[in-house]
Amino acid sequence: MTGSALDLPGGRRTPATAARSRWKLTEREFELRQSAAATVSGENPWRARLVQLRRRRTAWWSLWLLGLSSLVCLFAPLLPLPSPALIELRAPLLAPIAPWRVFGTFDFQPEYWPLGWLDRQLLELRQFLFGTWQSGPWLGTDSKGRDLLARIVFGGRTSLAVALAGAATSLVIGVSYGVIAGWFGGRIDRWMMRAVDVLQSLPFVFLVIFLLTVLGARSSSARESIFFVVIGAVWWLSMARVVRGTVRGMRSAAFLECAQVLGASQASSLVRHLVPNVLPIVIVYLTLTIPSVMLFESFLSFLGLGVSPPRVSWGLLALEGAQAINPLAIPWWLVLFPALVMGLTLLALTMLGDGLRDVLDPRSQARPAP
Amino acid sequence: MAASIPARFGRRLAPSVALLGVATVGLLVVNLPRLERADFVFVNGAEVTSLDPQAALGVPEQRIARALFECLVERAPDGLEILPAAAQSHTQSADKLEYRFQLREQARWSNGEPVLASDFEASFRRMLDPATQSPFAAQLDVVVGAKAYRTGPALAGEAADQAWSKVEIRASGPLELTMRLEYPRVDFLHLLACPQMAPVHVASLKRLQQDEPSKWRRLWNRPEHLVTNGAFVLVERRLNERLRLARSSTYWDSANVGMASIDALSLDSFGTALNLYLTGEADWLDGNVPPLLVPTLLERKDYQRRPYLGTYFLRVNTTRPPWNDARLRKALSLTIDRRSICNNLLRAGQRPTWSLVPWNMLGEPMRETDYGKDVVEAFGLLREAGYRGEGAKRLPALEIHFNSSEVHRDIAEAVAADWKKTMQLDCVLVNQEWKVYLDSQKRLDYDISRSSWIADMPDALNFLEIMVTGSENNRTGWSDPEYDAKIEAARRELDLQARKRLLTEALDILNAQTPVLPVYAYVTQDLMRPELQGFSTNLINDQNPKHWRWKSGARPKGQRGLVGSSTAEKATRPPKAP
Amino acid sequence: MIRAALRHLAGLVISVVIVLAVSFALMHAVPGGPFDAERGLHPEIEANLARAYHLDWPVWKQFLQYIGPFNLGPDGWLGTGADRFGGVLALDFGPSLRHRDYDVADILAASLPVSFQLGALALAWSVPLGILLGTLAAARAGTWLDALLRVLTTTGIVLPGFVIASLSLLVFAFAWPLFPVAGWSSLRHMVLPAFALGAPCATYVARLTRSGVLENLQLDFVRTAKGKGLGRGAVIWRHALRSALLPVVAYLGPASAAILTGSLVVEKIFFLPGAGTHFVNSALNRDYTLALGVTLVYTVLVFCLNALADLLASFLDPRVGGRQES
Amino acid sequence: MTEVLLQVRAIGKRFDVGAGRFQARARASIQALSDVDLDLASGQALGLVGESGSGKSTLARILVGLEQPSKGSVRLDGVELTTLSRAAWRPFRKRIQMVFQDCAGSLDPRQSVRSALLEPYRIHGLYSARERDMRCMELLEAVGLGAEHWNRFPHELSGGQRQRVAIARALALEPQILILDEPVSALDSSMRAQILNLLIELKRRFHLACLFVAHDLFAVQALCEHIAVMYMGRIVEVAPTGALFANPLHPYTQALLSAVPFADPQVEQQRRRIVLQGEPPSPMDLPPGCAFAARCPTKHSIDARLCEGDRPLLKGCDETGLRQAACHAVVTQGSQS
Repeated sequence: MTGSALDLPGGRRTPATAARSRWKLTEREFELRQSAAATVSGENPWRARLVQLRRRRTAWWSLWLLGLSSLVCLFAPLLPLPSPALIELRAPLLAPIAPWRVFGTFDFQPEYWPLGWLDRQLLELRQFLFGTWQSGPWLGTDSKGRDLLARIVFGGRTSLAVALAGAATSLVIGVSYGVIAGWFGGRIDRWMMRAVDVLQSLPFVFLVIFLLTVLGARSSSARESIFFVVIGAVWWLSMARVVRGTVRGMRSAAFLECAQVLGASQASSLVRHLVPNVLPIVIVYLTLTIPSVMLFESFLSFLGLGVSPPRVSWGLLALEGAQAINPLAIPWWLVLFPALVMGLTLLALTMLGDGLRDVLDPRSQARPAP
Repeated sequence: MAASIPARFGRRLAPSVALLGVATVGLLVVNLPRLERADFVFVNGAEVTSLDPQAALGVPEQRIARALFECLVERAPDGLEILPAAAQSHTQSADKLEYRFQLREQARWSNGEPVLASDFEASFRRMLDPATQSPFAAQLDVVVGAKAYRTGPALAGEAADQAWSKVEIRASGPLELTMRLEYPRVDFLHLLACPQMAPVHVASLKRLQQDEPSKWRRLWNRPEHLVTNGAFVLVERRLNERLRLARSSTYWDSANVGMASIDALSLDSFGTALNLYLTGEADWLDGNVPPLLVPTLLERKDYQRRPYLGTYFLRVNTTRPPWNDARLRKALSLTIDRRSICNNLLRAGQRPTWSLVPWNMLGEPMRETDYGKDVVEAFGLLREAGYRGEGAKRLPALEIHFNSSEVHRDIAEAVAADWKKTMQLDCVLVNQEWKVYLDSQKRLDYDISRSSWIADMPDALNFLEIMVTGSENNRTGWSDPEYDAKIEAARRELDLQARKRLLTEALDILNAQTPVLPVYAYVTQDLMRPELQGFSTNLINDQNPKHWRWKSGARPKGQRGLVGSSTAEKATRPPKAP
Repeated sequence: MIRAALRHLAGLVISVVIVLAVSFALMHAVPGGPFDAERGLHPEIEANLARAYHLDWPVWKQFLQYIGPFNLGPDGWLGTGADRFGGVLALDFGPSLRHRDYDVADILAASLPVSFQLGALALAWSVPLGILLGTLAAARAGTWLDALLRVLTTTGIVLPGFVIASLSLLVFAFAWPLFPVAGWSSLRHMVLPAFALGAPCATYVARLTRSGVLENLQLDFVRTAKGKGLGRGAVIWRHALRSALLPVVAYLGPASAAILTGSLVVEKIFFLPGAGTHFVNSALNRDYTLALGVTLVYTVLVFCLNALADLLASFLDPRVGGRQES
Repeated sequence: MTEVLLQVRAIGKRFDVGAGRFQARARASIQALSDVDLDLASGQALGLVGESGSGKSTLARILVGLEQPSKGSVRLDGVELTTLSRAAWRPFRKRIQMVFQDCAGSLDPRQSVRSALLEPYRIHGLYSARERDMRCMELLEAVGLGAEHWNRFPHELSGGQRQRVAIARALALEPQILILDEPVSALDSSMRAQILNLLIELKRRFHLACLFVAHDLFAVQALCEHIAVMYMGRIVEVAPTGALFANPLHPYTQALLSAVPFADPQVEQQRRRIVLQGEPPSPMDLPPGCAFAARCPTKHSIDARLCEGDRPLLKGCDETGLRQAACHAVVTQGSQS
């Protein structure tokens, strides 16, 4: 090897351009190769994870369950359910009646809180499809005669929306904060993390009460939207920590330096390389954030700072149920069903989070899946 | 890192040691002395803000003040009559301006000192003193010189005595107290029967102030310092848990006090209170039963309901167009289906009311109309005002404010539904945290705001007074000089018939103008052991714990929970005299 | 070590100052004052009260007076004569504006031990049980026992505290009257609250332990131990569990914070005279001094608990302790 | 002589260590590079060899702007590079590129080969979409990969394949200068030979000027016309490859060379092994004299005080000036030879 490789200076006679022209492909050659390349599809890391996720049955079922319940909640006005806001004081506290005994009635009255445009359209479609038919009190009714099933479905909307919005807010704040701290490092990082420490030791109930009262006092209808500001403002802290840690670990990664040598700007390497690589851990974290946001919402309901009536949320329903428990009268369905639905959803989210962590967490990639 | 052997050993043991430590410390850190179950345990609602009767603002505070202190006069347990209390008798001058009270010779403070007229004088002086910041000081404005004294500068020493000499509250003898009014008031004795008019032992207060100059304000109503003249003494106070009262051995009528000890639980959650009651750990609870439970409770013998001098009403912000138009306000009032709210929502026997003064206090017949007709009448008013029929204007959306509570929310929802149905009026429900709600009411920053008024004296004037121009309780922006004049006249009117007429006329004005939309009249709801006797049944639910007693042999004992062993006699031991 | 302690202390001081300033500003920005009530106060009396508590001052001045042992007003913080308020720096939190017979310090002294006891009991049962269940689940990973424990331990996380409390009340106080429904005076009173409060913590610890042990079982030194012929049980208890406990210990800081927050719910349901109640009520009542006092104490507490958990973790793990912070 | 493309003059680099939370100023600093001069001529390869920690990688990183030198200058066609901002660097990226040692880390795990190769064009906005694809395909072919790797992701490639992709990407902008930072040291030996052959071929075909950083002489020997040897942040010897192997001047070079195993067992047996005694000095506290003095086997043959007290400078040792060494002993030798 030594002899042949040790070229004398005379060996590099060929001008650069000439050398390159020899490597030029013709159109035909290129197309041939392109079609050859098309036959081989690399295993996209994302798709690979999806396949791995599918192998974890609980996580996969959880995903389906969540998707299904989100769909149900999203299209709630379309379903032939009784109105969740219609107070029927003549028939309060009906115990659940099995569908095979009372399948449905023709009593539907469209009484809701002010609905958005999309929901109004869905409601019209529902009335067109089902007329005044509505399902029976399959899960019973509450103390004001409102159908529990409908309330759970519509409450799910609020809860999921609050949870998603809260998680999204925490995502935006947490990721940008963490990326900035991790990316710039040094003194900026130190001070930013110190700030997080301080904020984390701040008892945030005040923050919540403050924001809910000050902001909620003015615009009543925007209360739900205040929720996610508040919740995001509280929950971004640990997200920021996690992201910062990941970014710090990745900051010296060779492929970022490569990008710099190739001439990429800071912003572009951030967007092109850092964010996609931080994303998995963020997703894992997100699935774990959503349950805690939902629990927090129920905690706020407990303090009387939850969603404003006549809207409902799962937290509010669970609270109503918990408060209805006393040794004299036990309307078990009021606590059982909301707790069950909430529990199942959170369970599914946690399971999904677990599955995603196994699949996405770079730490676990090294070892084979058990 | 080379760890020495002990360090490694420690590391292995550390978690278990830490946890054990946490557990033991946790168990040892607080050992609440157990109390023998009191004779009588009741749920008193939120923690009392103060034991100082001159600061006794709410119902819980007033109950405790009643037990600890005795006023000059008191109300009969089941009526409006005035009975002697700390004063064994009283006389009025012919012009009804001067009152003389004869105190009891045998009355003693809990430290053994006699209850003297000078104590009452000092106590009233303390109440009027601006430094005391008593919220009730203004109630004595009718006494000659009182207003000048309470609004004057805070003085000390000679100058203060000088100023006080102008106030006509005087100990005219060791056991004789004289008070002189600026104008006669028919309800003056009722006022004096209110718990905030109870005396405190100013002399011991002053002593404490000398001994503990920095902390006396918060020390004087601790069990070891509080000197009382009522049927009970304070034995123990656990913040946010309970007040333990015991029969006072120095009370002049101690032989007739029924309960040896009473516990007042500082508990405002109905669910927990009900749990305690049902497991025998509480003997009485009152308050707002969740409507959900009412049907269940109605079947129980120990669930009692009585009329209560309280009105639930909605304030209308009369400064905001178009609601400055009385016809529209009237229409709002007419289209509330009160009967449905009472029967379907509240269900505990609350009465629909169209008047701010509840329960026919003025003898006016309760208005019994049918909702259908009312709605038609409302349509007429709307048409008149141009909001119905040809070219009608559209009513702007309303914001209904209420403080966070399920019942308030339900009522607001029901009212909103009624208005939507009848007047096509869109309502936005605004759920506000309590203080924010109060603030927006105070600043007139609302359209409709849920309110209620509970009388502290069984008198219609007490309700009507709040709507007077400039009253801190008006909060609607409404003002009517004629109404003000009638109320002012009624205040000074001694003839009961004429007074009633004046008040009725004022009420008519109010009803015509409708700055408030009355909804229903309150009932008290009590869960109480049937064996309890001496329970007051007056309209303002003014309980005097002195009269409570168990039917013979019915005293509950040995209920599970709360039973301790060691400190059995502590509960009944009277505090030592200093 | 000393430098680390100093650093913690500096962080604490900064946190406290920021927390106090923010809470003070927030509270005064929220509408409504401590003396607002359904029954309105006579304007003169209201002004009188405001003057007595210096609520008529600008907020910054009130804050300075609250913080400092200096005297900004003619008579100190509280009105007349010797009855003045020293300020936080003098460790005087002032009088409560609502519980007017008490100083904030009195209230804290009365209520914190209860909360502390409750929290300690909750931790004392939940952490060992969580570790036990987690280890058990890991040892029997993949079996029905694991699945059962997994469902069980997730339930504790997904149910709101008040649901757990109400259900346990329903079962163990009414349906099967083992324990009293409310109150705080004997060990039996403490069982249900400690259970309701500790349940989420136990489940979380169990999950942490399970994943930690499973992870460790695949590590080299554990395999070596196995290779040496140690039994599976011994391997798990002596080797895998020990290092798996690190995340659990690290979780203790946040856990204590969560327990402090959760005690708010439990105290309310079981009628316990703890500090959690004040936390919400003081804010709702605009009891400025009490609210600030409670906030201050909770901030210090949370901070110290986190620091303590750090310390414990570094004590347990030579790697953490030996590593210099970069 | 061919034109000098890249001129490195008097580059020094200090790293501050121990700047903590409470110390604004560093407690100590490491002298990673001091007074390094290099010239890189077009189409020529220079090998830079030294122990790990000798500062060679730092130098490479300075050349592509990943580090700022503490002093000295790097000029490309007379333009000073060290003071350029990240944005101002961009036009020069097309002329100078780098291949990293860590072939696993230098590719983004979430980027396919195709998008990794497209990235340089995207950054610099060159060519149309189709042309980019075409060029990438050419590049792939140039580094010996086929169309079947087009859509693969890094985790599906072997180490050698990854390094090929990295090389292809570095060549995408058709640079004149390629900095190779230990491109083969992470590979196993068969891979290493393949990649080296590829580099030799590419260098010739693309007429590249290379700086080949490596820790063993053997690797650079095949590719480079010249070799520079570094010790403790200094260049101790520069020589044409053949001359260096035939007659190493600096004692350190001799020691290095003696450690290279020869394929011929006879030669191998007869060879004198120089085993260095002692530890290299701490980079935080370099001696005033020759950094190698403490370990130098020849030191005792000359004036030890000179070696320990006076830092030897890099001096020309033959008539052409192509051979340079920094050793007090060598200077005397050189004058004799």
